[in-house]
Amino acid sequence: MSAHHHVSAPERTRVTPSGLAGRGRLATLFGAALCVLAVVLGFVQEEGMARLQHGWLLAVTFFVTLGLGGLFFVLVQYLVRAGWSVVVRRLAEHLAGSLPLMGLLLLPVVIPTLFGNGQLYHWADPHELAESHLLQEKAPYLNGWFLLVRVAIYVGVWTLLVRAFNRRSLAQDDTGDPSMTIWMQKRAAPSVLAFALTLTFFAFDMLMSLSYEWFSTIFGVYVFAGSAVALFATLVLLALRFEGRGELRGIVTTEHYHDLGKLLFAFVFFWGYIAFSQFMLIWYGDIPEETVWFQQRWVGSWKYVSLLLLFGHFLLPFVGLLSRHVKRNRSLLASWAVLLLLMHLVDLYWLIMPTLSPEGASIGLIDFACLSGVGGLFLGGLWRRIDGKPLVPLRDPRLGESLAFQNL
Amino acid sequence: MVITAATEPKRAHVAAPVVDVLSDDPTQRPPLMTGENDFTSITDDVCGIAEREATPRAWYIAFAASVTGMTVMFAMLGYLIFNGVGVWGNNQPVAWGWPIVNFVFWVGIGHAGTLISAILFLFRQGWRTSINRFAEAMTIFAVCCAGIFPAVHIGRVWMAYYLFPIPNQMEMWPNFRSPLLWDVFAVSAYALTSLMFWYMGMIPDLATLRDRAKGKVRQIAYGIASMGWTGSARQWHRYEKAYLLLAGLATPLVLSVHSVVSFDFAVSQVPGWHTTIFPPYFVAGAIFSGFAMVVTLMIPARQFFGLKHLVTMKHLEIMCKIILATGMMVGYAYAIEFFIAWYGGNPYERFAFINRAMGPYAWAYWTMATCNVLVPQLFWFKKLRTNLWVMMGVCILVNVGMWFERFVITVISLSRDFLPSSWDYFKPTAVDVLTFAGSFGLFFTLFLLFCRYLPMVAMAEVKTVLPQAHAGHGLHAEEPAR
Amino acid sequence: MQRFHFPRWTNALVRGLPVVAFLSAVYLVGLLAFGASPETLAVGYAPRQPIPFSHKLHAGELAIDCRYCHTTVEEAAHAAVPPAATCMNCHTRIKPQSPLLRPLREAVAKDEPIRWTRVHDLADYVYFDHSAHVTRGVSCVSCHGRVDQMEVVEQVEPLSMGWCLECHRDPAPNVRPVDKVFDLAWEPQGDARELGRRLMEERGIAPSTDCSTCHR
Amino acid sequence: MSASNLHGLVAYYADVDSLLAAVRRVREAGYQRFDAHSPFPVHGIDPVMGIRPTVLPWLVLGAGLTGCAGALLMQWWTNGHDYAFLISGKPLFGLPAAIPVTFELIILLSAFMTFFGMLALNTLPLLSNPLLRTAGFGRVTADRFAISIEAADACFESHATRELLAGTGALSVEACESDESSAVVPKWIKQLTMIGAAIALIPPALIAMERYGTRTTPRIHVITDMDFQSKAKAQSASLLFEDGRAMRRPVEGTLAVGEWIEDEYRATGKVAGQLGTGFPYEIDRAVMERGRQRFDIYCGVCHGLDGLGRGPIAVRAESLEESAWVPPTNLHDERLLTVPEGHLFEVITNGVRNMPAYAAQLSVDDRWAVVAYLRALQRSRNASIEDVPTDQQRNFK
Repeated sequence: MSAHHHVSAPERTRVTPSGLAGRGRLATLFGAALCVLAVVLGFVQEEGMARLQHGWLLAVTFFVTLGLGGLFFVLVQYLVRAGWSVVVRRLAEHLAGSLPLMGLLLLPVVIPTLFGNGQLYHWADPHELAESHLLQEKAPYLNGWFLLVRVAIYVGVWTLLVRAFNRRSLAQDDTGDPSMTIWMQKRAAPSVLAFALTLTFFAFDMLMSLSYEWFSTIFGVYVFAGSAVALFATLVLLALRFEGRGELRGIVTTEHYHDLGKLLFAFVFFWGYIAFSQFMLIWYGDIPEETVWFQQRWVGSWKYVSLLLLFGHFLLPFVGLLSRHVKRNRSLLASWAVLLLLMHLVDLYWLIMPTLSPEGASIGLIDFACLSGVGGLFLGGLWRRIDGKPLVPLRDPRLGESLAFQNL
Repeated sequence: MVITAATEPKRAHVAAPVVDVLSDDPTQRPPLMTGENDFTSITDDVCGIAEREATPRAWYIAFAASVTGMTVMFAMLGYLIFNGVGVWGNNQPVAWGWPIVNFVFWVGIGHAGTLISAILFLFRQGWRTSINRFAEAMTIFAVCCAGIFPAVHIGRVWMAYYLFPIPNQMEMWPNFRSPLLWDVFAVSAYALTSLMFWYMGMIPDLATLRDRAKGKVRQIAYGIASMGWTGSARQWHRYEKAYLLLAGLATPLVLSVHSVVSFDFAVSQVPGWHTTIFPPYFVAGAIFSGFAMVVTLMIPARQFFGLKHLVTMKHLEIMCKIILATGMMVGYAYAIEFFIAWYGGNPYERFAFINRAMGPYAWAYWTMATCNVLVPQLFWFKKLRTNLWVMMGVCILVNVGMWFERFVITVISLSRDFLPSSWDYFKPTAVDVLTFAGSFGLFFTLFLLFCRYLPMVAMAEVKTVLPQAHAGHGLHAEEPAR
Repeated sequence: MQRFHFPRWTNALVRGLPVVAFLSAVYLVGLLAFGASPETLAVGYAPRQPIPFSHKLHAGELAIDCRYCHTTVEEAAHAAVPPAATCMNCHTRIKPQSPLLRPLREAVAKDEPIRWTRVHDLADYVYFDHSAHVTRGVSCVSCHGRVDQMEVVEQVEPLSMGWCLECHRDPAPNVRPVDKVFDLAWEPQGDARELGRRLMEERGIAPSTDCSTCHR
Repeated sequence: MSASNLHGLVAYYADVDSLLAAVRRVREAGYQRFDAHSPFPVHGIDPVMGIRPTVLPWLVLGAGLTGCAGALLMQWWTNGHDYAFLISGKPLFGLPAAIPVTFELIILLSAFMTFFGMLALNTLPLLSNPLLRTAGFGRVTADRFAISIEAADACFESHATRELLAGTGALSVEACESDESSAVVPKWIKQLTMIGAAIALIPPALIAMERYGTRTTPRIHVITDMDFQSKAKAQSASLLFEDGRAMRRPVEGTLAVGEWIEDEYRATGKVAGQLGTGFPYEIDRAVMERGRQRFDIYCGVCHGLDGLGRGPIAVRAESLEESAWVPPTNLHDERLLTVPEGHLFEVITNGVRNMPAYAAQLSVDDRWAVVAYLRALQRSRNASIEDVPTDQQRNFK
């Protein structure tokens, strides 16, 4: 309804960041070096290979879920024809743009399974297969080659989607052709479907199958909820970053932060709802093959990680983000975003690491090396993608609506 | 004693540009309503329905049919209460038969109203204003129908107070660890909150009816119901804050209600019931069936009461899209359930799902899958989702499918319990069938009364989405409405 | 037509409505609690019997032990009402012609039971076992009151589920030495609860509060 | 129209813009007690009117916290404390299972507070309002906008205010007259209330009569088929059998499992048809205690606890001067000291002369226990110091 307030489109040069490419290259180099360091440490340290694989999976999944969050955001904005979000959509597009590379980085954990290395995925261990009747039942699905095919499909689908949407969005900056938007609106619905299926099975394959005896139908939704929280937290932080640099100053306003904050709040609640559903039903059903998974996460210091998630990922941010005042205050919102991004990492850590150190939570040097290594590659890619392209979809037909957006 | 300071300006009738409400053109937002609407016309159009002097014959015919159905239901309930639950088909091993199926079915239908009122409100979806009153009313009537089944399922309805923590001679308390008790709290909280939400939304419109009422009875009735509302800015201020708060409260509530309903099944260890995706899957299914019901009722209602310019094809199309989306979610849950049943490796779980698709109830399962997953696929095509007949057909089938979904979950899993010697094939009795059929009578009776005497469209809210409602509109009067 | 306007007093009336609603709610709840409680419904039932048998005379003044007539109370769930023959142990020679005892004589002559009206009648879905209680030290008096002082037997306890549970959850005050179970006048020396607790410990009394204890 | 019955002035406007402009003017003119009226919420009017944010959200937060604490306390107290009952191995109070109800009550209480709080803050319901009597005001809920200024405002001056409003582009300005109707609740309502209150006293009075008296009719049973099930219970009546008894008499000579006693002497007190002497099994202290207890219950009433034949029944019969009464035997009679034990057993079992049989009341072993106790009782009257165990003899000397 805000179309009455006419706001002129921002100038291209003002909203196009420059000088990020160099920083991006630096980050890539730094990341690559740390990745090498991680691998070296993996070879050198005792039990290092197992930790390397776990740490690598943690790092890659963290950034893949960020990318997936970005993709989800982009798709949904087109699906529902949202107007308010146009000014932050480009940031999400760039996040999604990391998916092809991050997807490729999954290979180091997939390939070992082809050779019977069960340090990460125990189901890949031939001894395990020989001994476990349950695993033999699941072997048609849980085997290295099929996993490779599936991961290729996931990454392929993501790459296709990212390319299709990002390319058109960028092209529109030049042409202003509304048919691009129409094209994407039409394709958004089937794309969301493909997104949902790939994300679900990605979650099953890469995370749930770490404990191959365990299963939960809601698991895909759980990972999705976490990704969405991480996405909105990242969007807030990125928007603040570029507001600070100047590209988004006066474009992303308190109103947009308010809305991002609302969505962040909503998905914090959604994550809590899904996590509670999964936990409560398993707790109540009390079937050993299911409860074992939560039991593992209640052993030793894992208990505190679980509690940290309960409070840090749900209760505290829920209360903290309840107030309208917080959502409209940049620094308060940013603090919660930082916390939630961190909590998303803890969440994934909590999903992945108990198979490595069942006796209690532990962090190794390799974990840091993996995380900062993959993070360097991720950031490097991100900066280079952002560099030289307008951070605002300049000629998006709904840009005016977004610029003039007011929370009523 | 009136001083006229300025002459009343005549309504400017600018020739309305022909706009396609279904346009996908991203460069402009199609209007939410068609034709020339202003505050006066909306008031007249909506109030006109409730103020009509002579009730149309068609209304009487529909009302008579509904009351007959309702009477049949109450007769069946009386028979049931007099004779006991044995008059139903419920027995071992299917101890939860049609009553629970019907309960979940009606509660599910009752989800769309609050969703439209609350969640779409939070999402700033202006189009909801045309249909939210209608959908909220539907919610409340559906919850009324839903509440009947668990209430009579306890067999001795006069003992229903055991469900609440009321001190009693038994000196015992309800078991709060039971999901059935959670249900009691969830459904009661939902019914009460929805009722308050609905009623609060109606207060300004009831005031409109009060101020226009001709007869003394109506003046008194609407006068009491509207509580002396004067539409003052201070009242609106608190009213809007309250509306926002209620929307914020109703949103998690609506999620929780069907989640809790799903807990009834999912906390157990029955194969086919104990699965973690049940809460969101049930919620999606509830929205799915609720929207289908709204569309089913809306199509004839807008035609019959002349509301086509307020509830446009666009409204119906959006609802069809939501039906498609939630239908896909339900289909997703079906698929994941099947996959995990295999992946989990538990032979009982595997059997439960193979039995669904290939056992004696395969007909029910495939009816469900067809109606819920295949049929809504028609809505991918814009031609079909904007065709009233297709829409009507799909929505009715969706509700058939959703009834069967509950049937599949409840009956199939129970009919094949862990002890093969007690396996049985569930057959409903005539009482089962007539009670369920009659519950539609209750639903439509309430609904027809609502259509006849209450504001069917939230006038005050619709007015807020008119361009004239915004400050500065006068300055841009020459601009086409957007 | 003149519009209808609510007169000013309606405002005052509306103010009063919450008070009236509150009072009505309190009234209704109170009425229900007062009227529907077993203390109202069940206690005080003293039906007329075919023979005006006086427990006060027999069990009180003559000090005949409860078990003289209710022979099965220690072995069975049901505390048997004596057959006519038991009455005739004495009444063949004491008051053999009393008109009050005519139903007794007729019953004996026709070999039919006397149709006593049951005073303490639990619902049929309750399974109460007398033997389980009296052999563990729960006296007759705990449930039936001072029958030895009753001219006409009357229900003095609610015998409701809550009332049963009260004792099952906390039996100590009602547990006494087994040889004092049929001594209705017995009062514990000192603290009844303390004594009960000791006896419970000695004899391992731990009453169940499972549903299936009474409902099977 | 006198100034005294002027409640205020109402000015009407055609659209939102003129309303907003007018509100601004009125406020600038210093008015406090005025309000704007519109058929829908006008956005942006709050700052113009100077409306401060409502406290409602805080009230709702309070209600929500109350709901949370109340629900948790309720569930803990009822299930975890007051009625601790283990069900399917779940903890008495487990947080996961307590969350659904807690959540629902948070929402429910918050929703109540929202709805009723909104009404209370808006002082609704307020059915009588001078504005609602004002002729033109009816359209404000449809398609008109209005400003009302109360005469009670400090700045209010009938003429000047009217001028001000007229100058704001109002379509018209209308006087709003005070409501002159009576503010006193009519007598008939009060009378009805009194009558209602009086009638309300009747049910408690009836209940009190029921509660504090005795009655000969049984309690009310709502659910007769549960309270009185169609099943046979001990000593109940039944329509199924001709004799009307639910309990069937066993066939003559029926013995329950375990009741058959092999030893003829133990079972009948006779050996080969002759009354026997001695006891069929060893008498220990427990048997003696049992015998004493049974003797006191069944024999003592006539024979007296001391066996002298002066039991309470005998005393009573004598005091009634019953002609048919035959005094009970003194059990310390010389004759009884020498009869064989089998005789005593036989008498208890089958009765003798005026004494009825006690086989129904006393089991076989109980009868032997009574015989044993009787022997001890008799002995107590004829004992010598030699009968006392040697280590205790000293106490009796």
